[in-house]
Amino acid sequence: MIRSKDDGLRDTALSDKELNRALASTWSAQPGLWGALSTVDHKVIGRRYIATAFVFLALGGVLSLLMRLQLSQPEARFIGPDRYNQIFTMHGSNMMFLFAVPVMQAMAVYLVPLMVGTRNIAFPRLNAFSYWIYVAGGLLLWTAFIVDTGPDVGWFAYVPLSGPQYGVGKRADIWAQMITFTEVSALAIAVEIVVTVFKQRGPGMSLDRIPLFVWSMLVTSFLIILAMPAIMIASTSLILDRLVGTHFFNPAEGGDVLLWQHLFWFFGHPEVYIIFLPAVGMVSTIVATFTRRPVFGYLAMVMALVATGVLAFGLWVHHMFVAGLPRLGESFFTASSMAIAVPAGLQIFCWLATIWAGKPIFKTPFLFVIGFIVIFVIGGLTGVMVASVPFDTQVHDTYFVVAHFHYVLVGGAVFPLLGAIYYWFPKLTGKMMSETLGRWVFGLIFVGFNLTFFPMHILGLQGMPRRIYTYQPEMPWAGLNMFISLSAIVLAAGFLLFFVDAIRSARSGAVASANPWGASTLEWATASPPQPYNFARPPVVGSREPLWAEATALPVAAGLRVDRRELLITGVVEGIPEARESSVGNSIWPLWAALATTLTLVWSIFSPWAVVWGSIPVAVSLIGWFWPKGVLEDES
Amino acid sequence: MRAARVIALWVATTACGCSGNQSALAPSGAPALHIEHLIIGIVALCAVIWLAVMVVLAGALWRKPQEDDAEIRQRRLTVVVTAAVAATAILIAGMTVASFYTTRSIGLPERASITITVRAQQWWWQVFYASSGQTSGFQTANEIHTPVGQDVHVRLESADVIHSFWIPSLAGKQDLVPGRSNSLLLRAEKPGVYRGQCAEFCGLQHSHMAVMVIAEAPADYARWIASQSADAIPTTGADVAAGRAAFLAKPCAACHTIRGTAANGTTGPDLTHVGSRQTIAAGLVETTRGSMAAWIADPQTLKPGNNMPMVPLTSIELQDISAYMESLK
Amino acid sequence: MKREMSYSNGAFAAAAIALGIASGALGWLGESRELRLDPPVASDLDGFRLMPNGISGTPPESYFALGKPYETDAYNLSQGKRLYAWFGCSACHGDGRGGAGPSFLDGWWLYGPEIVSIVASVRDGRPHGMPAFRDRMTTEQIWQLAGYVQTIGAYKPKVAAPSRNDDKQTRPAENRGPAKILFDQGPAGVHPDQGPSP
Amino acid sequence: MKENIVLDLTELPAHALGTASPSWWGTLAFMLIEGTGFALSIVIYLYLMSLAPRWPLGTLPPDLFAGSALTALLLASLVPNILVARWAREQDLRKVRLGLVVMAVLGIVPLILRGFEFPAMHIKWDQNAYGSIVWVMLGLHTTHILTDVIETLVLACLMFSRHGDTPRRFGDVGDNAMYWNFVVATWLPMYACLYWIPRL
Repeated sequence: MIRSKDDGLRDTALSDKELNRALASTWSAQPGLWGALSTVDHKVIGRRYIATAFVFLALGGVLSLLMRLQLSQPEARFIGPDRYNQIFTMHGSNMMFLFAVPVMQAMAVYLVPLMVGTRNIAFPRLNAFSYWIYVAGGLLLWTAFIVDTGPDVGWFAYVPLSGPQYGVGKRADIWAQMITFTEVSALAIAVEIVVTVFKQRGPGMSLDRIPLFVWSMLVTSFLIILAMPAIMIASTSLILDRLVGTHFFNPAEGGDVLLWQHLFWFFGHPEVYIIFLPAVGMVSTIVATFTRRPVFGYLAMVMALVATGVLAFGLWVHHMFVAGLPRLGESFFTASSMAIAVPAGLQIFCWLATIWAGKPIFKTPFLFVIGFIVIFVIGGLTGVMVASVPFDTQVHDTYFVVAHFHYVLVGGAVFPLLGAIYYWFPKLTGKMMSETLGRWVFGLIFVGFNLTFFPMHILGLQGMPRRIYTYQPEMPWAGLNMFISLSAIVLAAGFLLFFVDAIRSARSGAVASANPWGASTLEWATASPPQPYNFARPPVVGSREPLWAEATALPVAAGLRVDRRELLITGVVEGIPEARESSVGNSIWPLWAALATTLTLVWSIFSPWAVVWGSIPVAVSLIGWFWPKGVLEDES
Repeated sequence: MRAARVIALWVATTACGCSGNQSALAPSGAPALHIEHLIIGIVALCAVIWLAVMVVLAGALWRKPQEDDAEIRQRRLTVVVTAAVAATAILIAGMTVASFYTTRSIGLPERASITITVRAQQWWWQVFYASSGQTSGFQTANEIHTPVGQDVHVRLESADVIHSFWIPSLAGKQDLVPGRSNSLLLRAEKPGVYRGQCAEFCGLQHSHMAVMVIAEAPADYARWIASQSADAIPTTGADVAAGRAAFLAKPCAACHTIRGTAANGTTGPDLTHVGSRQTIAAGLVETTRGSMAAWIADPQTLKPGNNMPMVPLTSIELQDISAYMESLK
Repeated sequence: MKREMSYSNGAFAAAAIALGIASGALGWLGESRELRLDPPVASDLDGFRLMPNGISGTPPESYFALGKPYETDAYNLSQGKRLYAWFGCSACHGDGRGGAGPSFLDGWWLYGPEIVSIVASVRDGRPHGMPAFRDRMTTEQIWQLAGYVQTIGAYKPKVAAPSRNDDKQTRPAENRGPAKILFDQGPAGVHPDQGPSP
Repeated sequence: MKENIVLDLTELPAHALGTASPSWWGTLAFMLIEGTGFALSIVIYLYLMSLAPRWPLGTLPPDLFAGSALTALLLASLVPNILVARWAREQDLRKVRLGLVVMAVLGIVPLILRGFEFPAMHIKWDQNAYGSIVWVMLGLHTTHILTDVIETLVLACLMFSRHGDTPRRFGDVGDNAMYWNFVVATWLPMYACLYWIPRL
């Protein structure tokens, strides 16, 4: 091993005050617009990501209110079928690809580096690129929708309806290309998280001391890495079928329409766990903090996460139980789909045991966790129901399924997420959210959610299919639909109040201390909000709950350079320091690369030649991105 | 339990049928009855599980903290959690087995004596009855007749995109997939009109793609087969004759067939006995002379995006054609 | 906190710029669908003027007011493609390369490539075997079909041109400019059903 | 929170090498993503084959020459590639420069051979589903060769510039060599699938 001479300024040579000043000048972004566009600080990008994802949540919520308006009466004529089909497709695509997955990854982008005690995420420029490409995908989808070219084929875009013959115009292409944008950004973050967790943990943070949220994001990232290539291949095949006349999904020329469903759900089912597992991590974190004790069964919890991740790839056929596949194969998927209830149940029992043993503190984040358990257990149990083939033949593609996946996704992911926002808001902004408003928000959302979605189970069993823009007066569904539409207003009021609280608190909330909840994980060891360099010195970890173990002083390591961006590389298993490593500085090139990629992808909706010509600006921007600029970070 | 009770309440209030049952909770066919038993069993069991979890949650939240020995508590919790996981696994296995036996009891469609082919199109159902004995084969639309108490094999095909054939009161759903052929077993246990509708999103008018299954006594069924396989009945009355002439002269005949006349279009439903069907336009409206006229006059307002064009007709022509359609019993 | 604000301002500015660019790029792409043609508009469309020799002419004003939907709108073109199959056009014109009737792909329009000429051909028929569809199709359908027929033979594929059907393939679909591909390959290409590599 | 210094990092190297380096792990993660993509393309190939009445659909099995020559060439390129990786570990600038030039050439020649593979399939992408999947598989792999060639060329330029002689650059060369091994390794199952399965 070659020790090159490096005589940079070390933190050992500085007083605390000087150290902070030196680190600030090394790690800060430039001021102004240019700085905002070129920053690679994971906290800035993470916050931006979270805010953007919540904007998409609000937009998707408006769409759902439009749907509820149209469905409030039979044969209503507020919205025609053409627009309604766009609206429900947009709602699903927006919530899955622009809100749920990105917001979970965004939380990880912000929190994981802090929780493992490092100074920036691995590959910070890729992180910036991923945000820009995500925004571009979102803008593409929403702009198309505004000009009446929104996709109208459902969020899983089954061929042949989305195919070249029946997916008329550019609407389905917009959907397919939006997939490419969001998957590129999701894959990029997954790689960053994996490498950050593997190589940048604080010294002493062995695998069995990793916080559960970080574990959940690690498993999620692997799910993304293994699942998203399937949807990339599927959407590319779809675009090729539509644009240059390939025959992947054309039965007349040897293709197959069910191939799409296999590819889509091979991604689509793990997608549910990609959304749900981060939420599990959030719940574990919140439960531990508000019961003042470590989550019961750490090892069991980690094993449950991994088991869920593995099983997630063995369930996809349960979305295709009525497509006409062989019955025997379907029975296998019934068993595997039911089996995933075991790790899910295990986690629920561990949380219950933690609460049982502890003394709960009923703050808003914890209220959301209680709501999560109440609602998610229903969603999980209806999941067991739809895993049964005969049961599913009656409820598949009905409002029962609509109710089921909202119980799972809203109950299982959005409730923990809202709790997580209340919980980490002080870290994100340095301000506390309002406890009073928080209770109202929780109450309205909890009541509104159940009143809105529980009756949908009944509608489904009464024969109401999903994705219908209207229904006839002679069907016995009108009363419940009106009830649901009115309840949706309550739910929407809850979310509105949440946004009001968040914006108001960010401006003028009570100032938060470094660790307002008395939590145990490392993100609370630094200021709220943290300095650009996160930690003046990397914390040394000696236990699973470092801040509870060390009540007086934080053990830290010293010896990193402060005149360049430097962080600590540790071993994968034990977290033993291996090297100091530079972390790249701010750069505008990720933005250029994202713009070049956007140009290529949008152009390729119209012409296959876009891939050829578009690759030139992409290559140029990537070379600009990686070309050494002769700064201290290039040294070794 | 809450769920079960609420559902039971709703069954009680709604199952007493409006225009044909369309509910998984009001089964009248053998497969649907088997599935209903499974549904009720699983829902009841799950409701109990949910209640149990809620009781534990409430207990955990409002329990008075006790200063017991941490180690003993830990061991006790471990035992309880392990037992709960084991119970979960056992319940899951039980439900899997129950599900498997229900699948088996539904039976194989291929053994049925009667075979009907349903070919779904955007946004209506084309139905083929094969020739048998004395009667020749024929096609109809959006309405299937079956004899009570007999297994009927429905062959499911699609002409364009994926649709899903679903008569909740008779059986679970099955997709109609282009390039593939699927099968479904129907067996109505008592006479009645069973409504169903497309359950796989298929485009603009997915909402208005209903199908009626009319189960009747075998004798009635045989009579129906005989009348349907015959050509259209001869016209009687001046307005009907004028309507027939207008129908043949106007674009109508380019898309619709009326057996026994020159109208032999194939893109729209066969209208040979349209007057005998309970509804028109795939369950959109009941068959009356007035609804017929409204539909022909402006199909794009009633069912926007469907493939029936608005044919310019004088009001006399419209009345005559409606009268003719109604007469096609 | 000052700096934080400038970040979010920057993000908003960037978002606004990007939104502007995106809307500009997509604005012309609007795909609003008119599912129901008003009867007065339909009868107005029927009243186009044709040159005395039956070749070329002017569509009515209302057609331009609608934005030439039957030539540029993806939904109408795809409806036209359905009608081409449903009304048996392929019996004489094949996949567009002709048969008993003339080809649409050889760059030669007997009555000119204007849409009114094609509408007139479909509606009123032409000598040597082209039947009149006046009594078998509505005005809207005739215009939809005419727009599609014009698209088959376009040398530069229209942005809104239909893609391939889920059928046996006999030639590249309209969105790939089959007329140009087949012309480039000459009358007897080795694989007349193939286009050049993308 | 007060800090309590318990660990001294001053003696640590200033750059993580080999498997310690984040970029090595990042490369591995991207290989996992792309490997999944390749595997799925083979799955689609086999799936379509299982549905087809005969295979290859509507044409003859592909001609072996171009694909086999390319396979042989890719396998041969592993030798200089592994040498480059070793020289990069030894931080031997002169040999690494030479090796990168050789590897650039060994990247460009397969691209030329690939140009003959497409016609050797006897089918175009728009003829049937068999044509579609073989073109996509070939295309997918071609983009990987192409991107690695470009990366090799850029690295070669870097190594001839003043930025060349640092452990960080040598680490990049090592990662690039690993990626080339991946490109070759993924080709082998694809080669077997494209050229030999139709002959079974």
